[in-house]
Amino acid sequence: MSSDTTSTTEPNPALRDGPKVPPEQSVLGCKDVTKTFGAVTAVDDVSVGIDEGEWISIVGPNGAGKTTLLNILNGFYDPDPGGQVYLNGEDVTSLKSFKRARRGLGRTFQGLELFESEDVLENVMTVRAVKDHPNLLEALAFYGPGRKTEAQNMQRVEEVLDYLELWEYRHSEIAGLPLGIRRRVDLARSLVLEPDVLLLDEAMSGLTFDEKYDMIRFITDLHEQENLTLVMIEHDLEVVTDVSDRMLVLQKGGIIARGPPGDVVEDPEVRRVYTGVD
Amino acid sequence: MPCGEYFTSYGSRMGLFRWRTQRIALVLGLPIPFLAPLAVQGGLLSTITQIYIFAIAVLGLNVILGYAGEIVLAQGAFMAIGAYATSQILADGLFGVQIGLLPAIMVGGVFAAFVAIMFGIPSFRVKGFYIAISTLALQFISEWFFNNGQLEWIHGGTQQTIPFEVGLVGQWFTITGTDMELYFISLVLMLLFALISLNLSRSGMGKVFRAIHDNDLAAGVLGINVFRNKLLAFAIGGFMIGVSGGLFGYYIGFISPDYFTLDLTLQHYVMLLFGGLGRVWGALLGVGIVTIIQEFLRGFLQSVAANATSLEPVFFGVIIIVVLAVEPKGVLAALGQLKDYLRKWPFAY
Amino acid sequence: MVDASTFLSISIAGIGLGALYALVAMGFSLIYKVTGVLNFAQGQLALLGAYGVVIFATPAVLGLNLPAVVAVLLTIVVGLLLGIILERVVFRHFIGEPVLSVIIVTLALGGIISGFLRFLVGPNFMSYPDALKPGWSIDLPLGASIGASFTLGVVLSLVVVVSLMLFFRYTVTGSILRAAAADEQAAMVLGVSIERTIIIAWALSIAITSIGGILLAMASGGAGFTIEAVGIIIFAAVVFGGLDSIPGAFLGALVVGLLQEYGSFYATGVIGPGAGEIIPMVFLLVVILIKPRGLFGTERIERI
Amino acid sequence: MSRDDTTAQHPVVELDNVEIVYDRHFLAVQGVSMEAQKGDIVALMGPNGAGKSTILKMISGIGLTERGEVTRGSVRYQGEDTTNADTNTMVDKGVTHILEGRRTFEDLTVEENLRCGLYRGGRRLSYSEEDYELAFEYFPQLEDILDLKAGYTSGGEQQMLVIARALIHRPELLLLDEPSLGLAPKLVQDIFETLTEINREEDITMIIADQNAKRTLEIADYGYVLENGQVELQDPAETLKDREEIKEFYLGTSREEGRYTDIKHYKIRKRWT
Amino acid sequence: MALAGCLGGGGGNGDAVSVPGIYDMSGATSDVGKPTAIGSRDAIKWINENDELDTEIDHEWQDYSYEVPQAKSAYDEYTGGNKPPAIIGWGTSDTEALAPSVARDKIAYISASYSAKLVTEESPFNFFGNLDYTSQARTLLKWISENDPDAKVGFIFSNTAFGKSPVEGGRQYAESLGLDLADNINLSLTANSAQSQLRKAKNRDIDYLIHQNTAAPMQVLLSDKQDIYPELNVMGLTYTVDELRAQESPELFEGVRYASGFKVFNEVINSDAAGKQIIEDSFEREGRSMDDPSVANLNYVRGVIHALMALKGLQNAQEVGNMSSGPDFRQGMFQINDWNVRGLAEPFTYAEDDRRPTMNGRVYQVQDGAFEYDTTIELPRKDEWIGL
Repeated sequence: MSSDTTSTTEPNPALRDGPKVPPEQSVLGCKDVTKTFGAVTAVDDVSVGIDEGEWISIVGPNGAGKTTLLNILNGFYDPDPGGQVYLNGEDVTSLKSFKRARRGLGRTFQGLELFESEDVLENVMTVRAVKDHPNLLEALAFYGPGRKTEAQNMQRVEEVLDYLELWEYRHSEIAGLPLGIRRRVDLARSLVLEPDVLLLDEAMSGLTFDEKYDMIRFITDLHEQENLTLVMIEHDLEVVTDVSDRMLVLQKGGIIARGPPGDVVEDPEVRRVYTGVD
Repeated sequence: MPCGEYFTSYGSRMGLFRWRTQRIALVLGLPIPFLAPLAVQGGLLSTITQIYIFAIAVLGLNVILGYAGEIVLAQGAFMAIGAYATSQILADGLFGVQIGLLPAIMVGGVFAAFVAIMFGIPSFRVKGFYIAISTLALQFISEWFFNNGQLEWIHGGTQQTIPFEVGLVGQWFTITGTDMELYFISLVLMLLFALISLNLSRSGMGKVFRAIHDNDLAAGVLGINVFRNKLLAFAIGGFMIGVSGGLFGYYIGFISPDYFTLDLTLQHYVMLLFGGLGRVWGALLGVGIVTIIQEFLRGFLQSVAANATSLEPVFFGVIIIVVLAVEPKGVLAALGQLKDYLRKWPFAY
Repeated sequence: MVDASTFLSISIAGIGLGALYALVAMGFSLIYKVTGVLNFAQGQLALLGAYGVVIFATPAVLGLNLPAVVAVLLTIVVGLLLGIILERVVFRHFIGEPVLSVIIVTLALGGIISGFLRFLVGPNFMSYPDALKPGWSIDLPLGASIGASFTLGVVLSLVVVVSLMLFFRYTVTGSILRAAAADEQAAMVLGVSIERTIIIAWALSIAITSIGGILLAMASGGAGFTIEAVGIIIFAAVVFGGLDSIPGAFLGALVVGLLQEYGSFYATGVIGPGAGEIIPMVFLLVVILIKPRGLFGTERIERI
Repeated sequence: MSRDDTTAQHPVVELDNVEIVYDRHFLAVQGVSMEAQKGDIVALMGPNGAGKSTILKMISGIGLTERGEVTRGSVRYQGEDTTNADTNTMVDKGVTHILEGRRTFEDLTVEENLRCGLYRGGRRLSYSEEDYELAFEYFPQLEDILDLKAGYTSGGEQQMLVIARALIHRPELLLLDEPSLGLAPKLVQDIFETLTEINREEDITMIIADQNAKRTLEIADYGYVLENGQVELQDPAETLKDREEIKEFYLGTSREEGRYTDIKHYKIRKRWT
Repeated sequence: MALAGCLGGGGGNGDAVSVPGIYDMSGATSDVGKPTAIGSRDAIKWINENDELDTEIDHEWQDYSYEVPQAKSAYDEYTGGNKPPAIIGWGTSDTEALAPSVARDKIAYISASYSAKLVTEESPFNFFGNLDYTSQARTLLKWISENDPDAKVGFIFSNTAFGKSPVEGGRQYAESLGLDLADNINLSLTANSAQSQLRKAKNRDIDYLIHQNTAAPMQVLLSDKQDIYPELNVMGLTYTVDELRAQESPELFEGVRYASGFKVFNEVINSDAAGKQIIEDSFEREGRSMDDPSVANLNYVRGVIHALMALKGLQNAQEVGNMSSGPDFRQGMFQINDWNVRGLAEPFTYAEDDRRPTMNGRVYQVQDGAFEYDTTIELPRKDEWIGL
């Protein structure tokens, strides 16, 4: 990345304002959220508001609380009392993660968390199966309606697999696939739920340039065609500055800067704690 | 599976019998258990009936353990609950109405399912080992409960005789509990639950169960109500185990808490693991093979020394450990691997 | 019914019994802490200790008639050896396997041990030699007294809990054992022999458990297959204390011992016979529902 | 180049046409030959799954625990054949492997973590802070957090701890798997600087497999590029840095700013709605 | 082999009469089940060798390890083809599980489960050869009221059907005798310690504790008794003590009183009973030692009695009809009147409406590890006690 522009020495106060959109009205947001694990404060009084159709990147050193923040947003962790989480303008703090997922909050995983014992198709079908709340009686008898939904689901899943260029891998066991494909399966899995907001947790970490390029291509398309709101944790600053509308920098659980990527990376404070001299 | 054959639609992929060989095997194989009583009788018929009865319980265990991945050590307790409920309903009727054997057994299963759900509740917060020991505690509490005379107003007596003469449904189709009747009732119920298990495993619900088994954390974030589905697995599994208990009670004609001990749980684990966790055919195969091994082993040990039969658990313990060390997916998977190996031979990889 | 003297003697019986449970419970926690194995065969290992003495000290089984002290020591040595054999033959193959497999392997192991003992010794209760039936007891105020095997149990379990705590906190080997438990590969690349740590853990655990089994047998005058049940009772203790905490197992066992004695003395009239055995089980369920981590257990943060 | 010709009779590590198979059927590495000379830093580069980690794991022997096996060719350490030797043997010979993913012992304090590094020096019961001197020399920050549980420290601290723990071990050959993964750019720079320093001062040979090819090549003496389990390129680091394909695929320096902004939407497919 | 046996069905050769056995040689109760089974098998062999019956008794048997499913399939094996007239079974678990089946199939079932419930109309084909459990307790209670009428008595038992069976009837009888009764105490079959139980006994000033349980908890009780309440007198029903236990730990069992309807082993050997011949011949034939209490104990006598009951039933059945018919066998049993089982037991009498073999209880006391006969208590044969 280039650094030929002379950086300002003063921290830019515009990057230290609160959330751009009030969390209560945002498509996804949180207000005064803190999360402690025993003696450690992983997320420290963070408020975020994300506008519809935005592409936000979260950066910060390891252990800064990025994944924890994501986990709070999607309900995997409950925030400490006092904090609120909003989805589509509604307070969803007390809603379990599976309910938030059904309300249109998708997510990929840093560690992939694929269902290892299934093949690609089953992985995606499984998540899709949730969409129409499997009915016990239909499941036990496995007749008429059950089979029909099964076939419809299959069609949707095929479309997603096709779009992500996973068709040829659909019967492959997860364990033997290269990382790039596995990351795509993870993405496919979150897409079949047809989310409005997608959280990407280091979806490109460990990928080669080509694989990253493909991944960004898919995501950019989704973003532009479907007006999908994106929240992305990413270490590759190059990617962040190239694709995202805004970025947040987390440090020790708190937001130290937020704003347009170009401005943020030039901020001296951000350089000091994160980017370093480059 | 022949190589080069691919499924053209997901529907056929989800079919019960996907390959022509499987269909042929079904047509040829299904009549065998129905015709078997023509050829065998007495002790062997009784043993096969037992295989069917235990197969239902093992299929139930398969739902909880194989599909949802929760270690439940209360087979005995669930069977006892099913058996006592069945016995009470046969004796006093349900709200005073005689509903007959099969409905009574089903209601017994519902009781077991209810208790299974109660003991599934801790899975809201904990998993694995904790479910294992809380259900182990259930096993001990159940033995104490059914032995406790002061609680007779709940369970209706520590020891109960179940009359052999009873209507199958309501007062109709009266049977007298002969070997043959028991054989066919058990066979039909076993086939029914096998079919249900197979359906469950290939439907969306089965996928959900497997997802929870594989990675419950991710499943929750991806929209799966993990807790509810775990409870559902407990309920379905508990129901099947309870039904097996009710049927077992009727088969013996008498129930007592000491039939439903921890040993039963261990035996069912051996069967399920031997056949292969999460596979219906494996579970059935496991029950059959293990029972047959057991019979031969006992005969063999008896001929060695009078007290050598106490070595039986030693043999089964060794079998479990070897199976888990060599092929944790059970006999069925081992056969599959062998087939794979033969197909690829002589190329190693 | 509640008078001070009876209450005191029941409390002492509870603590004495709890101390015996504590040895078996600490054997469990030790193994879990180091190897991650949840051992469902603790009861049978205790049984092995209890019958070991019978096998070596009474002529009934193998025709041996060794002095009691030698028999006890030999039993403990056999426990140590068994630890090594178990690692070599069984648990080595299950490193990194899912919890389910390991739990079932230990269940199977329990079956093997008790089946083998039944074959070797028969199902009978076997009296201990007189040397292992110490008649002395220590008189306490209010007319209470504590018997020999309980006294030994209290002393030994205290010694074990303190020395294990010091061992894990302050020695290199102790740190290594914990490290190997946390991350086998990372420990291996530091030159740690995982096999050796597992052997050490199993040998120590079985030796401690054997002592527990021997004392349990001494408390009832001889070995019976009923000792197996201790394997279940200690679950209440270790869950309450926190699975991987050795002092937790110790305290938990004392609590369970007390609950059992109070239960069988005061509660049988209320909730029926067998209250003493059932109350620890109910206690276990309550702990799992309310505080599954137990008193001192390590909190595992779930991550995705 | 820090090659010392008088002691370089044998390379520290030498792989000769090595083939590695995992789980008896998965061919991970085929026909790789490479070597690391005494005192060098060798960089292993290549995409994920190319076999970088596998090679390190088979050198240190830890791969055996994952059912990996060298099925053809040979691995030599200091001239000795160590093909398929287990980790204990390799550690005794002076090889320390820093595994991918900052594998601290989370429940142990920082000090207890460091203590585990003392293991190789004989199974000692007593120890003092002097034993940790070498660690504090390079990572003075650790001294302030000795009593903190390793799981509660930051990612950078954890990476330092892991390297420090290995240093106490006094290795002759240090294998590093992805030391920069998931670290802030600033920390990556610090860590790589410290590694260079250690390499110089302590004369420890290093093989580094890292995604961050740019940084790795900066400190390396020699580099190998792996692809699909085979060596595609190998050269002294200086030479490699200038090669076009390296620039294109690993260093990202051949094109200018905005590699990802101009992504053409050339494969738009029908979408569900 | 069991399966091979299954295939053969329950037949046997043409002129032999089949009386199969279902024994526990290796299960939870095998400590007493095994000598009993050996006794029965020895005696049937002796009966066949000495031509006591016109035809051979075909005695197939299986070890069911005290597990009900195995008992059931053993039963189905023996009854799948031609139904035998009688089966010799063993204990609570098989007897009670099979009681409905034998009633349906009309096969007499001789076993050592002495629950008073088994002589009610609900299980018309069950027979045993001892005082029922309750009457064993009554024997001991009557002994107390005759020898120590002011004493306080308590029951201790395991919380199982087996343990509880004598309690209700026993308590009623104790009240009618005017004995001072304490609350019941529980001691689990799997107890490791009886300390709190003994403290209760001590708190309640119990002088005599009547114990219905198996031998292992008895041993636990007696062992703790020495520490906590040595003055207590412990009395045991039939499965709490035998020669093996008494001989192994004489000091524990010293003074324990025991009640039974048949004689202990040494008593038979030292008498001139006709049944002694069976035991002596069998021990000689099998090369067993009379000094080995693991077989040579009262349980062996119990087994011999079962075989003799079967023989007597067959002989009588032949008189009333067909030897190989279950109902005829049952009728045959009712021909038995005042029969002293070749000197092995108190006189047995079976009647259609009262299948209690005897109401005479022999009281023994353990002294120096041996059973010393004390006295015989005669109980009234009250109809209302049937099933209580």
